[in-house]
Amino acid sequence: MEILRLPAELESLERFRKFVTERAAESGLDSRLIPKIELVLEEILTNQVMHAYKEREGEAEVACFPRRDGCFCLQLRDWGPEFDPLKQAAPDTAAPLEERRVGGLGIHLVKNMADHLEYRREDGKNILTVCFKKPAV
Amino acid sequence: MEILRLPAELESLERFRKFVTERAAESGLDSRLIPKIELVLEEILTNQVMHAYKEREGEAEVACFPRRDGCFCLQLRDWGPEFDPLKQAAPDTAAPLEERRVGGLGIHLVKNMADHLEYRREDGKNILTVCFKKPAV
Amino acid sequence: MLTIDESREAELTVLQLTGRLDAVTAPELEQRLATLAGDGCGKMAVDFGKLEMIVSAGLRVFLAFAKKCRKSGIRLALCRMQPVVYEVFKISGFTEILAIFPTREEAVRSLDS
Amino acid sequence: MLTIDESREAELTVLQLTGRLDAVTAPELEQRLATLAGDGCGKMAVDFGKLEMIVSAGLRVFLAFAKKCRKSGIRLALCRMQPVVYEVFKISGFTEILAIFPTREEAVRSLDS
Ligand SMILES: Nc1ncnc2c1ncn2[C@@H]1O[C@H](COP(=O)(O)OP(=O)(O)O)[C@@H](O)[C@H]1O
Ligand SMILES: Nc1ncnc2c1ncn2[C@@H]1O[C@H](COP(=O)(O)OP(=O)(O)O)[C@@H](O)[C@H]1O
Repeated sequence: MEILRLPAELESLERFRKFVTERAAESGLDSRLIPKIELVLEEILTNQVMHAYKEREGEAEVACFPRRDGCFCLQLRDWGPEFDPLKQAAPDTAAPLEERRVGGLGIHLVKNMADHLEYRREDGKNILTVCFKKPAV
Repeated sequence: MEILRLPAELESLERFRKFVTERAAESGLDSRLIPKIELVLEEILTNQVMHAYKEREGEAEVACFPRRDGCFCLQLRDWGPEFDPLKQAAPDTAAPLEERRVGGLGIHLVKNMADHLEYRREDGKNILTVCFKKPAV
Repeated sequence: MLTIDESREAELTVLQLTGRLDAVTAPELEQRLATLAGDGCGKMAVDFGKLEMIVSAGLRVFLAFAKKCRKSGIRLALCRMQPVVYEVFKISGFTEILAIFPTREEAVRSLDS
Repeated sequence: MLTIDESREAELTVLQLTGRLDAVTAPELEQRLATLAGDGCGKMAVDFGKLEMIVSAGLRVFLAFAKKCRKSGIRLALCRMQPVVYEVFKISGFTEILAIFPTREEAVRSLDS
Protein backbone atom coordinates (compact mmCIF):
# COMPACT_ATOMS: atom_id res chain seq x y z
CA MET A 1 0.00 0.00 0.00
CA GLU A 2 1.45 3.37 -1.01
CA ILE A 3 -0.11 6.53 0.34
CA LEU A 4 0.06 10.20 -0.54
CA ARG A 5 -1.62 12.86 1.58
CA LEU A 6 -1.83 16.45 0.36
CA PRO A 7 -3.87 19.56 1.09
CA ALA A 8 -7.36 19.15 -0.41
CA GLU A 9 -7.13 21.78 -3.12
CA LEU A 10 -7.25 21.78 -6.89
CA GLU A 11 -3.51 22.48 -7.02
CA SER A 12 -2.91 18.99 -5.59
CA LEU A 13 -4.77 17.18 -8.39
CA GLU A 14 -1.75 16.97 -10.67
CA ARG A 15 0.52 15.45 -8.02
CA PHE A 16 -2.13 12.92 -7.01
CA ARG A 17 -2.60 12.06 -10.67
CA LYS A 18 1.10 11.44 -11.22
CA PHE A 19 1.30 9.36 -8.06
CA VAL A 20 -1.58 7.13 -9.15
CA THR A 21 -0.71 6.76 -12.83
CA GLU A 22 2.88 5.80 -11.97
CA ARG A 23 1.62 3.14 -9.56
CA ALA A 24 -0.88 1.89 -12.13
CA ALA A 25 1.84 1.65 -14.78
CA GLU A 26 4.18 -0.19 -12.36
CA SER A 27 1.45 -2.66 -11.55
CA GLY A 28 1.44 -3.72 -15.18
CA LEU A 29 -2.05 -2.43 -15.80
CA ASP A 30 -3.28 -2.12 -19.38
CA SER A 31 -2.55 1.49 -20.34
CA ARG A 32 -6.06 1.83 -21.78
CA LEU A 33 -7.38 1.69 -18.23
CA ILE A 34 -5.37 4.73 -17.13
CA PRO A 35 -7.78 7.43 -18.38
CA LYS A 36 -10.63 5.71 -16.51
CA ILE A 37 -8.62 5.60 -13.31
CA GLU A 38 -7.69 9.26 -13.74
CA LEU A 39 -11.32 10.19 -14.26
CA VAL A 40 -12.44 8.41 -11.11
CA LEU A 41 -9.58 9.89 -9.11
CA GLU A 42 -10.29 13.44 -10.29
CA GLU A 43 -14.04 13.21 -9.70
CA ILE A 44 -13.60 12.08 -6.13
CA LEU A 45 -10.80 14.51 -5.33
CA THR A 46 -12.80 17.37 -6.80
CA ASN A 47 -15.75 16.44 -4.60
CA GLN A 48 -13.48 16.36 -1.56
CA VAL A 49 -12.21 19.85 -2.38
CA MET A 50 -15.62 21.29 -3.32
CA HIS A 51 -18.00 19.51 -0.99
CA ALA A 52 -16.23 17.66 1.84
CA TYR A 53 -14.30 20.75 2.89
CA LYS A 54 -16.31 23.49 1.17
CA GLU A 55 -14.73 26.76 2.23
CA ARG A 56 -12.46 25.33 4.89
CA GLU A 57 -9.04 23.74 4.56
CA GLY A 58 -8.43 20.04 4.88
CA GLU A 59 -6.48 17.09 3.62
CA ALA A 60 -7.08 14.35 1.10
CA GLU A 61 -5.31 11.02 1.09
CA VAL A 62 -4.94 8.56 -1.76
CA ALA A 63 -3.70 5.00 -1.32
CA CYS A 64 -2.85 2.58 -4.14
CA PHE A 65 -2.69 -1.16 -3.70
CA PRO A 66 -3.17 -4.35 -5.67
CA ARG A 67 -5.96 -6.69 -4.61
CA ARG A 68 -5.20 -10.39 -4.34
CA ASP A 69 -7.30 -11.15 -7.43
CA GLY A 70 -5.10 -8.80 -9.49
CA CYS A 71 -7.39 -5.75 -9.38
CA PHE A 72 -5.74 -2.34 -9.10
CA CYS A 73 -7.35 -0.42 -6.23
CA LEU A 74 -7.46 3.15 -5.01
CA GLN A 75 -8.56 4.23 -1.58
CA LEU A 76 -9.59 7.85 -1.13
CA ARG A 77 -9.94 9.35 2.31
CA ASP A 78 -11.06 12.67 3.71
CA TRP A 79 -11.89 14.06 7.12
CA GLY A 80 -15.06 15.86 6.02
CA PRO A 81 -18.61 15.17 7.24
CA GLU A 82 -19.96 11.67 6.64
CA PHE A 83 -20.94 11.27 3.00
CA ASP A 84 -21.67 8.00 1.22
CA PRO A 85 -21.57 8.58 -2.54
CA LEU A 86 -23.05 5.12 -3.17
CA LYS A 87 -26.29 6.32 -1.61
CA GLN A 88 -26.65 9.26 -4.01
CA ALA A 89 -29.60 8.94 -6.38
CA ALA A 90 -28.59 8.53 -10.01
CA PRO A 91 -29.11 11.61 -12.18
CA ASP A 92 -31.80 11.37 -14.88
CA THR A 93 -29.58 10.78 -17.88
CA ALA A 94 -32.55 10.37 -20.21
CA ALA A 95 -34.12 13.81 -19.79
CA PRO A 96 -34.24 16.09 -22.82
CA LEU A 97 -31.75 18.95 -23.01
CA GLU A 98 -34.07 21.62 -21.64
CA GLU A 99 -34.85 19.58 -18.53
CA ARG A 100 -31.38 18.31 -17.73
CA ARG A 101 -29.93 19.73 -14.54
CA VAL A 102 -26.38 20.99 -14.85
CA GLY A 103 -23.98 19.03 -12.59
CA GLY A 104 -24.45 15.92 -10.50
CA LEU A 105 -22.63 13.63 -12.94
CA GLY A 106 -19.36 13.01 -11.09
CA ILE A 107 -20.52 10.20 -8.83
CA HIS A 108 -22.52 8.67 -11.69
CA LEU A 109 -19.34 8.48 -13.79
CA VAL A 110 -17.37 6.99 -10.91
CA LYS A 111 -20.00 4.27 -10.42
CA ASN A 112 -19.93 3.43 -14.10
CA MET A 113 -16.17 3.39 -14.58
CA ALA A 114 -15.15 1.38 -11.51
CA ASP A 115 -15.51 -2.38 -11.29
CA HIS A 116 -15.94 -2.36 -7.54
CA LEU A 117 -16.85 0.42 -5.10
CA GLU A 118 -17.05 0.36 -1.32
CA TYR A 119 -17.69 3.10 1.20
CA ARG A 120 -17.10 3.14 4.91
CA ARG A 121 -16.93 5.70 7.68
CA GLU A 122 -14.11 5.07 10.15
CA ASP A 123 -12.38 7.21 12.80
CA GLY A 124 -14.01 10.35 11.46
CA LYS A 125 -12.84 9.58 7.93
CA ASN A 126 -14.76 8.94 4.72
CA ILE A 127 -13.04 5.97 3.08
CA LEU A 128 -13.95 5.11 -0.49
CA THR A 129 -12.31 2.09 -2.11
CA VAL A 130 -12.42 1.77 -5.89
CA CYS A 131 -11.09 -1.22 -7.80
CA PHE A 132 -10.38 -1.78 -11.48
CA LYS A 133 -10.15 -5.19 -13.06
CA LYS A 134 -7.29 -5.90 -15.36
CA PRO A 135 -8.93 -6.54 -18.71
CA ALA A 136 -8.63 -10.13 -19.92
CA VAL A 137 -6.16 -10.41 -22.81
CA MET B 1 1.08 18.56 6.34
CA GLU B 2 1.95 16.43 3.29
CA ILE B 3 2.50 12.73 3.72
CA LEU B 4 4.02 9.98 1.62
CA ARG B 5 3.90 6.34 2.68
CA LEU B 6 5.89 3.71 0.79
CA PRO B 7 7.18 0.20 1.37
CA ALA B 8 10.18 0.34 3.72
CA GLU B 9 12.88 -0.71 1.28
CA LEU B 10 15.99 0.91 -0.17
CA GLU B 11 14.21 1.29 -3.53
CA SER B 12 11.87 3.83 -1.91
CA LEU B 13 14.69 6.16 -0.77
CA GLU B 14 14.84 8.06 -4.02
CA ARG B 15 11.10 8.80 -4.08
CA PHE B 16 11.09 9.90 -0.45
CA ARG B 17 14.07 12.11 -1.18
CA LYS B 18 12.36 13.82 -4.12
CA PHE B 19 9.20 14.29 -2.08
CA VAL B 20 11.08 15.98 0.75
CA THR B 21 13.47 18.12 -1.29
CA GLU B 22 10.59 19.46 -3.39
CA ARG B 23 8.68 20.40 -0.24
CA ALA B 24 11.79 21.98 1.26
CA ALA B 25 12.38 24.01 -1.91
CA GLU B 26 8.72 25.12 -1.99
CA SER B 27 8.95 26.23 1.61
CA GLY B 28 11.60 28.75 0.58
CA LEU B 29 14.32 27.03 2.58
CA ASP B 30 17.93 28.01 1.95
CA SER B 31 19.21 25.48 -0.59
CA ARG B 32 22.35 24.95 1.49
CA LEU B 33 20.17 23.19 4.07
CA ILE B 34 18.94 20.59 1.59
CA PRO B 35 21.93 18.20 1.84
CA LYS B 36 21.55 18.16 5.62
CA ILE B 37 17.87 17.35 5.35
CA GLU B 38 18.60 14.62 2.85
CA LEU B 39 21.23 13.14 5.14
CA VAL B 40 18.85 13.03 8.11
CA LEU B 41 16.08 11.57 5.97
CA GLU B 42 18.29 8.85 4.53
CA GLU B 43 19.79 7.87 7.88
CA ILE B 44 16.40 7.40 9.47
CA LEU B 45 14.84 5.64 6.49
CA THR B 46 17.82 3.31 6.25
CA ASN B 47 17.41 2.43 9.91
CA GLN B 48 13.72 1.74 9.38
CA VAL B 49 14.55 -0.61 6.52
CA MET B 50 17.52 -2.29 8.23
CA HIS B 51 16.48 -2.35 11.87
CA ALA B 52 12.79 -1.56 12.40
CA TYR B 53 11.67 -4.20 9.94
CA LYS B 54 14.84 -6.32 9.66
CA GLU B 55 13.94 -9.24 7.42
CA ARG B 56 10.21 -8.56 7.29
CA GLU B 57 8.23 -6.20 5.09
CA GLY B 58 6.72 -2.99 6.36
CA GLU B 59 5.95 0.59 5.56
CA ALA B 60 7.63 3.90 6.21
CA GLU B 61 5.83 7.23 6.24
CA VAL B 62 7.32 10.69 5.85
CA ALA B 63 5.41 13.90 6.57
CA CYS B 64 6.63 17.42 5.79
CA PHE B 65 5.26 20.50 7.47
CA PRO B 66 6.32 24.01 8.43
CA ARG B 67 6.39 24.89 12.11
CA ARG B 68 4.85 28.15 13.24
CA ASP B 69 8.28 29.64 13.99
CA GLY B 70 9.34 29.04 10.35
CA CYS B 71 11.24 25.78 10.90
CA PHE B 72 10.97 23.11 8.22
CA CYS B 73 9.99 19.82 9.84
CA LEU B 74 9.96 16.16 8.88
CA GLN B 75 8.07 13.48 10.70
CA LEU B 76 9.17 9.88 10.13
CA ARG B 77 6.96 7.01 11.18
CA ASP B 78 7.28 3.25 11.20
CA TRP B 79 5.32 0.36 12.66
CA GLY B 80 8.37 -1.51 13.96
CA PRO B 81 9.13 -2.33 17.62
CA GLU B 82 9.48 0.64 19.95
CA PHE B 83 12.85 2.33 19.43
CA ASP B 84 13.85 5.74 20.73
CA PRO B 85 16.96 6.89 18.86
CA LEU B 86 17.40 9.79 21.29
CA LYS B 87 18.20 7.26 24.02
CA GLN B 88 21.05 5.69 22.05
CA ALA B 89 24.49 6.26 23.58
CA ALA B 90 26.73 8.44 21.46
CA PRO B 91 29.54 6.58 19.67
CA ASP B 92 33.09 7.30 20.82
CA THR B 93 34.15 9.67 18.07
CA ALA B 94 37.53 10.30 19.69
CA ALA B 95 38.89 6.74 19.64
CA PRO B 96 41.95 6.06 17.51
CA LEU B 97 41.46 4.29 14.19
CA GLU B 98 42.27 0.79 15.47
CA GLU B 99 39.68 1.04 18.24
CA ARG B 100 36.86 2.65 16.33
CA ARG B 101 33.87 0.38 15.85
CA VAL B 102 32.51 0.30 12.30
CA GLY B 103 28.93 1.61 12.15
CA GLY B 104 26.74 3.29 14.73
CA LEU B 105 27.15 6.78 13.26
CA GLY B 106 23.72 7.31 11.67
CA ILE B 107 21.84 8.49 14.74
CA HIS B 108 24.85 10.55 15.85
CA LEU B 109 24.77 12.42 12.52
CA VAL B 110 21.02 12.95 12.77
CA LYS B 111 21.37 14.45 16.26
CA ASN B 112 24.09 16.78 15.07
CA MET B 113 22.42 17.95 11.87
CA ALA B 114 18.92 18.62 13.19
CA ASP B 115 18.01 21.71 15.19
CA HIS B 116 15.22 19.95 17.07
CA LEU B 117 14.45 16.26 17.58
CA GLU B 118 11.51 14.62 19.30
CA TYR B 119 10.51 10.99 19.65
CA ARG B 120 7.22 9.49 20.68
CA ARG B 121 5.53 6.10 20.54
CA GLU B 122 1.85 6.28 19.58
CA ASP B 123 -0.67 3.71 18.33
CA GLY B 124 2.07 1.16 17.72
CA LYS B 125 4.09 3.63 15.68
CA ASN B 126 7.53 5.12 16.19
CA ILE B 127 7.19 8.83 15.44
CA LEU B 128 10.33 10.90 15.08
CA THR B 129 10.01 14.63 14.43
CA VAL B 130 13.02 16.51 13.10
CA CYS B 131 13.09 20.27 12.56
CA PHE B 132 15.53 22.50 10.73
CA LYS B 133 15.83 26.22 11.40
CA LYS B 134 15.95 28.54 8.47
CA PRO B 135 19.38 30.14 8.68
CA ALA B 136 19.28 33.84 9.50
CA VAL B 137 20.11 35.98 6.46
CA MET C 1 -3.36 21.66 -19.44
CA LEU C 2 -5.90 22.62 -22.04
CA THR C 3 -5.25 24.47 -25.28
CA ILE C 4 -8.13 25.98 -27.22
CA ASP C 5 -7.38 26.80 -30.88
CA GLU C 6 -9.94 28.83 -32.72
CA SER C 7 -10.51 29.30 -36.43
CA ARG C 8 -13.29 31.30 -38.05
CA GLU C 9 -14.79 31.29 -41.48
CA ALA C 10 -17.78 33.59 -41.99
CA GLU C 11 -20.47 32.45 -39.56
CA LEU C 12 -18.64 29.26 -38.55
CA THR C 13 -16.29 29.00 -35.59
CA VAL C 14 -14.24 25.84 -35.08
CA LEU C 15 -12.65 25.18 -31.71
CA GLN C 16 -9.95 22.57 -31.44
CA LEU C 17 -9.36 21.26 -27.90
CA THR C 18 -5.98 19.81 -26.94
CA GLY C 19 -5.10 18.27 -23.58
CA ARG C 20 -7.35 17.67 -20.61
CA LEU C 21 -10.70 19.13 -19.71
CA ASP C 22 -10.71 18.82 -15.94
CA ALA C 23 -11.76 20.80 -12.89
CA VAL C 24 -8.78 23.10 -13.33
CA THR C 25 -9.16 23.79 -17.06
CA ALA C 26 -12.98 23.70 -17.44
CA PRO C 27 -13.37 27.37 -16.36
CA GLU C 28 -11.08 28.45 -19.22
CA LEU C 29 -13.31 26.78 -21.76
CA GLU C 30 -16.45 28.15 -20.12
CA GLN C 31 -15.01 31.65 -20.38
CA ARG C 32 -14.06 31.22 -24.03
CA LEU C 33 -17.46 29.85 -25.02
CA ALA C 34 -19.20 32.73 -23.25
CA THR C 35 -17.08 35.23 -25.18
CA LEU C 36 -17.85 33.55 -28.51
CA ALA C 37 -21.58 33.40 -27.83
CA GLY C 38 -21.46 37.09 -26.86
CA ASP C 39 -19.65 37.88 -30.13
CA GLY C 40 -22.68 36.63 -32.03
CA CYS C 41 -21.20 33.42 -33.36
CA GLY C 42 -23.90 31.56 -35.34
CA LYS C 43 -22.46 28.09 -35.85
CA MET C 44 -19.89 26.27 -33.81
CA ALA C 45 -18.01 23.01 -34.26
CA VAL C 46 -15.87 21.67 -31.43
CA ASP C 47 -13.12 19.26 -32.46
CA PHE C 48 -12.23 16.83 -29.62
CA GLY C 49 -9.56 14.96 -31.66
CA LYS C 50 -6.71 15.95 -29.35
CA LEU C 51 -8.63 15.93 -26.08
CA GLU C 52 -7.33 13.08 -23.95
CA MET C 53 -9.61 13.30 -20.97
CA ILE C 54 -12.81 14.92 -19.80
CA VAL C 55 -14.31 14.92 -16.32
CA SER C 56 -17.75 15.98 -15.13
CA ALA C 57 -16.62 19.61 -14.74
CA GLY C 58 -16.13 19.57 -18.53
CA LEU C 59 -19.53 17.98 -19.16
CA ARG C 60 -21.08 20.69 -17.03
CA VAL C 61 -19.62 23.37 -19.34
CA PHE C 62 -21.00 21.66 -22.44
CA LEU C 63 -24.45 21.13 -21.00
CA ALA C 64 -24.75 24.73 -19.88
CA PHE C 65 -23.47 25.95 -23.23
CA ALA C 66 -25.82 23.68 -25.20
CA LYS C 67 -28.74 25.10 -23.24
CA LYS C 68 -27.59 28.60 -24.05
CA CYS C 69 -27.18 27.70 -27.75
CA ARG C 70 -30.69 26.28 -27.85
CA LYS C 71 -32.08 29.54 -26.44
CA SER C 72 -30.06 31.91 -28.57
CA GLY C 73 -30.23 29.93 -31.80
CA ILE C 74 -26.54 29.04 -32.07
CA ARG C 75 -25.97 25.74 -33.88
CA LEU C 76 -23.50 23.44 -32.14
CA ALA C 77 -21.79 20.23 -33.27
CA LEU C 78 -19.08 18.18 -31.57
CA CYS C 79 -16.72 15.77 -33.33
CA ARG C 80 -13.75 13.36 -33.26
CA MET C 81 -14.02 12.13 -29.68
CA GLN C 82 -11.50 9.57 -28.48
CA PRO C 83 -13.13 6.40 -27.15
CA VAL C 84 -12.79 7.26 -23.46
CA VAL C 85 -14.18 10.76 -23.99
CA TYR C 86 -17.09 9.39 -26.00
CA GLU C 87 -17.75 6.86 -23.23
CA VAL C 88 -18.02 9.70 -20.69
CA PHE C 89 -20.58 11.49 -22.91
CA LYS C 90 -22.43 8.22 -23.44
CA ILE C 91 -22.64 7.25 -19.75
CA SER C 92 -23.95 10.73 -18.98
CA GLY C 93 -26.69 10.52 -21.61
CA PHE C 94 -25.13 13.44 -23.49
CA THR C 95 -24.91 11.49 -26.75
CA GLU C 96 -28.72 11.78 -26.89
CA ILE C 97 -28.93 15.53 -26.40
CA LEU C 98 -25.84 16.79 -28.25
CA ALA C 99 -24.91 16.42 -31.93
CA ILE C 100 -21.73 14.34 -32.05
CA PHE C 101 -20.00 13.27 -35.28
CA PRO C 102 -17.04 11.04 -36.09
CA THR C 103 -15.38 13.55 -38.46
CA ARG C 104 -15.05 17.31 -38.62
CA GLU C 105 -16.50 17.33 -42.16
CA GLU C 106 -19.71 15.70 -40.97
CA ALA C 107 -19.99 18.09 -38.06
CA VAL C 108 -19.55 21.16 -40.28
CA ARG C 109 -21.94 19.76 -42.88
CA SER C 110 -24.62 19.23 -40.21
CA LEU C 111 -24.42 22.89 -39.30
CA ASP C 112 -25.16 23.93 -42.91
CA SER C 113 -28.21 21.79 -43.46
CA MET D 1 23.92 7.45 -8.37
CA LEU D 2 27.64 7.12 -7.78
CA THR D 3 30.34 7.09 -10.44
CA ILE D 4 33.84 5.91 -9.55
CA ASP D 5 36.57 6.98 -12.01
CA GLU D 6 39.95 5.40 -11.57
CA SER D 7 43.35 6.45 -12.82
CA ARG D 8 46.66 4.75 -12.11
CA GLU D 9 50.24 5.87 -12.26
CA ALA D 10 52.84 3.36 -11.08
CA GLU D 11 52.05 2.62 -7.45
CA LEU D 12 49.46 5.40 -7.12
CA THR D 13 45.73 4.91 -7.71
CA VAL D 14 43.43 7.95 -7.78
CA LEU D 15 39.69 7.44 -7.40
CA GLN D 16 37.37 10.26 -8.34
CA LEU D 17 33.89 10.00 -6.80
CA THR D 18 30.91 11.67 -8.49
CA GLY D 19 27.37 11.77 -7.17
CA ARG D 20 26.03 10.42 -3.89
CA LEU D 21 27.50 7.93 -1.47
CA ASP D 22 24.39 6.56 0.21
CA ALA D 23 23.00 3.25 1.43
CA VAL D 24 22.30 2.20 -2.16
CA THR D 25 25.68 3.13 -3.65
CA ALA D 26 28.03 2.41 -0.73
CA PRO D 27 28.29 -1.33 -1.55
CA GLU D 28 29.61 -0.45 -5.03
CA LEU D 29 32.46 1.56 -3.54
CA GLU D 30 33.17 -1.12 -0.93
CA GLN D 31 33.47 -3.68 -3.71
CA ARG D 32 35.78 -1.48 -5.79
CA LEU D 33 38.07 -0.72 -2.86
CA ALA D 34 38.31 -4.41 -1.98
CA THR D 35 39.35 -5.21 -5.56
CA LEU D 36 42.01 -2.48 -5.55
CA ALA D 37 43.43 -3.60 -2.21
CA GLY D 38 43.50 -7.17 -3.50
CA ASP D 39 45.38 -6.00 -6.63
CA GLY D 40 48.23 -4.84 -4.43
CA CYS D 41 47.68 -1.11 -4.75
CA GLY D 42 50.26 0.69 -2.59
CA LYS D 43 49.06 4.29 -2.45
CA MET D 44 45.56 5.61 -2.92
CA ALA D 45 44.11 9.10 -3.18
CA VAL D 46 40.34 9.55 -3.18
CA ASP D 47 39.08 12.78 -4.74
CA PHE D 48 35.72 13.87 -3.26
CA GLY D 49 35.44 17.02 -5.41
CA LYS D 50 32.30 15.88 -7.19
CA LEU D 51 30.69 14.00 -4.32
CA GLU D 52 27.57 15.85 -3.26
CA MET D 53 26.46 13.78 -0.31
CA ILE D 54 27.67 11.09 2.02
CA VAL D 55 25.68 9.19 4.64
CA SER D 56 26.84 6.89 7.42
CA ALA D 57 26.82 3.88 5.10
CA GLY D 58 29.59 5.68 3.18
CA LEU D 59 31.54 6.48 6.34
CA ARG D 60 31.34 2.83 7.28
CA VAL D 61 33.06 1.88 4.00
CA PHE D 62 35.89 4.37 4.60
CA LEU D 63 36.46 3.35 8.20
CA ALA D 64 36.60 -0.35 7.31
CA PHE D 65 38.91 0.39 4.39
CA ALA D 66 41.19 2.64 6.47
CA LYS D 67 41.56 -0.18 9.01
CA LYS D 68 42.48 -2.58 6.24
CA CYS D 69 45.00 -0.08 4.81
CA ARG D 70 46.63 0.33 8.20
CA LYS D 71 47.05 -3.45 8.48
CA SER D 72 48.26 -4.07 4.96
CA GLY D 73 50.45 -0.99 4.66
CA ILE D 74 48.44 0.80 1.95
CA ARG D 75 48.78 4.59 2.20
CA LEU D 76 45.46 6.43 1.88
CA ALA D 77 44.65 10.13 1.47
CA LEU D 78 41.32 11.84 0.88
CA CYS D 79 40.86 15.28 -0.68
CA ARG D 80 38.63 18.07 -1.99
CA MET D 81 35.57 17.51 0.20
CA GLN D 82 32.60 19.83 -0.22
CA PRO D 83 31.62 21.59 3.03
CA VAL D 84 28.67 19.32 3.88
CA VAL D 85 30.74 16.18 3.24
CA TYR D 86 33.58 17.52 5.36
CA GLU D 87 31.08 18.32 8.10
CA VAL D 88 29.91 14.70 8.13
CA PHE D 89 33.51 13.47 8.50
CA LYS D 90 34.13 16.06 11.19
CA ILE D 91 31.03 15.25 13.28
CA SER D 92 31.98 11.58 13.13
CA GLY D 93 35.51 12.24 14.36
CA PHE D 94 36.92 10.92 11.06
CA THR D 95 38.93 14.08 10.42
CA GLU D 96 41.16 12.92 13.29
CA ILE D 97 41.83 9.43 12.03
CA LEU D 98 41.97 9.90 8.25
CA ALA D 99 44.33 12.06 6.19
CA ILE D 100 42.17 14.71 4.47
CA PHE D 101 43.58 17.47 2.26
CA PRO D 102 42.06 20.48 0.52
CA THR D 103 43.70 19.74 -2.87
CA ARG D 104 44.61 16.66 -4.84
CA GLU D 105 48.24 17.81 -5.10
CA GLU D 106 48.62 17.93 -1.32
CA ALA D 107 46.99 14.50 -0.98
CA VAL D 108 49.32 12.93 -3.55
CA ARG D 109 52.37 14.68 -2.04
CA SER D 110 51.49 13.30 1.41
CA LEU D 111 51.57 9.77 0.01
CA ASP D 112 55.13 10.25 -1.27
CA SER D 113 56.64 11.58 1.90
N1 LIG E 1 -17.22 14.37 -0.49
C1 LIG E 1 -18.47 14.90 -0.42
N2 LIG E 1 -18.95 15.40 0.74
C2 LIG E 1 -20.18 15.93 0.82
N3 LIG E 1 -21.03 16.00 -0.22
C3 LIG E 1 -20.65 15.53 -1.40
C4 LIG E 1 -19.35 14.95 -1.57
N4 LIG E 1 -19.23 14.56 -2.85
C5 LIG E 1 -20.38 14.87 -3.46
N5 LIG E 1 -21.26 15.45 -2.60
C6 LIG E 1 -22.64 15.88 -2.92
O1 LIG E 1 -23.14 15.05 -3.96
C7 LIG E 1 -23.53 15.84 -5.08
C8 LIG E 1 -23.28 15.11 -6.37
O2 LIG E 1 -21.87 15.01 -6.63
P1 LIG E 1 -21.35 14.78 -8.10
O3 LIG E 1 -22.11 13.66 -8.70
O4 LIG E 1 -19.87 14.63 -8.05
O5 LIG E 1 -21.72 16.09 -8.91
P2 LIG E 1 -21.29 17.62 -8.68
O6 LIG E 1 -20.12 17.64 -7.75
O7 LIG E 1 -20.94 18.09 -10.05
O8 LIG E 1 -22.51 18.29 -8.13
C9 LIG E 1 -22.78 17.14 -4.94
O9 LIG E 1 -23.42 18.21 -5.56
C10 LIG E 1 -22.71 17.31 -3.42
O10 LIG E 1 -23.89 17.88 -2.93
N1 LIG F 1 14.41 2.06 13.66
C1 LIG F 1 15.16 1.26 14.48
N2 LIG F 1 14.60 0.22 15.12
C2 LIG F 1 15.34 -0.56 15.91
N3 LIG F 1 16.66 -0.40 16.15
C3 LIG F 1 17.28 0.63 15.55
C4 LIG F 1 16.56 1.51 14.69
N4 LIG F 1 17.44 2.44 14.24
C5 LIG F 1 18.62 2.15 14.79
N5 LIG F 1 18.55 1.06 15.59
C6 LIG F 1 19.65 0.48 16.38
O1 LIG F 1 20.56 1.53 16.72
C7 LIG F 1 21.87 1.23 16.25
C8 LIG F 1 22.60 2.51 15.81
O2 LIG F 1 22.02 3.02 14.62
P1 LIG F 1 22.84 4.00 13.69
O3 LIG F 1 23.46 5.04 14.54
O4 LIG F 1 21.98 4.47 12.60
O5 LIG F 1 24.03 3.12 13.09
P2 LIG F 1 23.99 1.80 12.19
O6 LIG F 1 22.61 1.66 11.63
O7 LIG F 1 25.02 2.07 11.16
O8 LIG F 1 24.37 0.69 13.11
C9 LIG F 1 21.66 0.24 15.10
O9 LIG F 1 22.79 -0.58 14.93
C10 LIG F 1 20.46 -0.55 15.62
O10 LIG F 1 20.85 -1.56 16.52
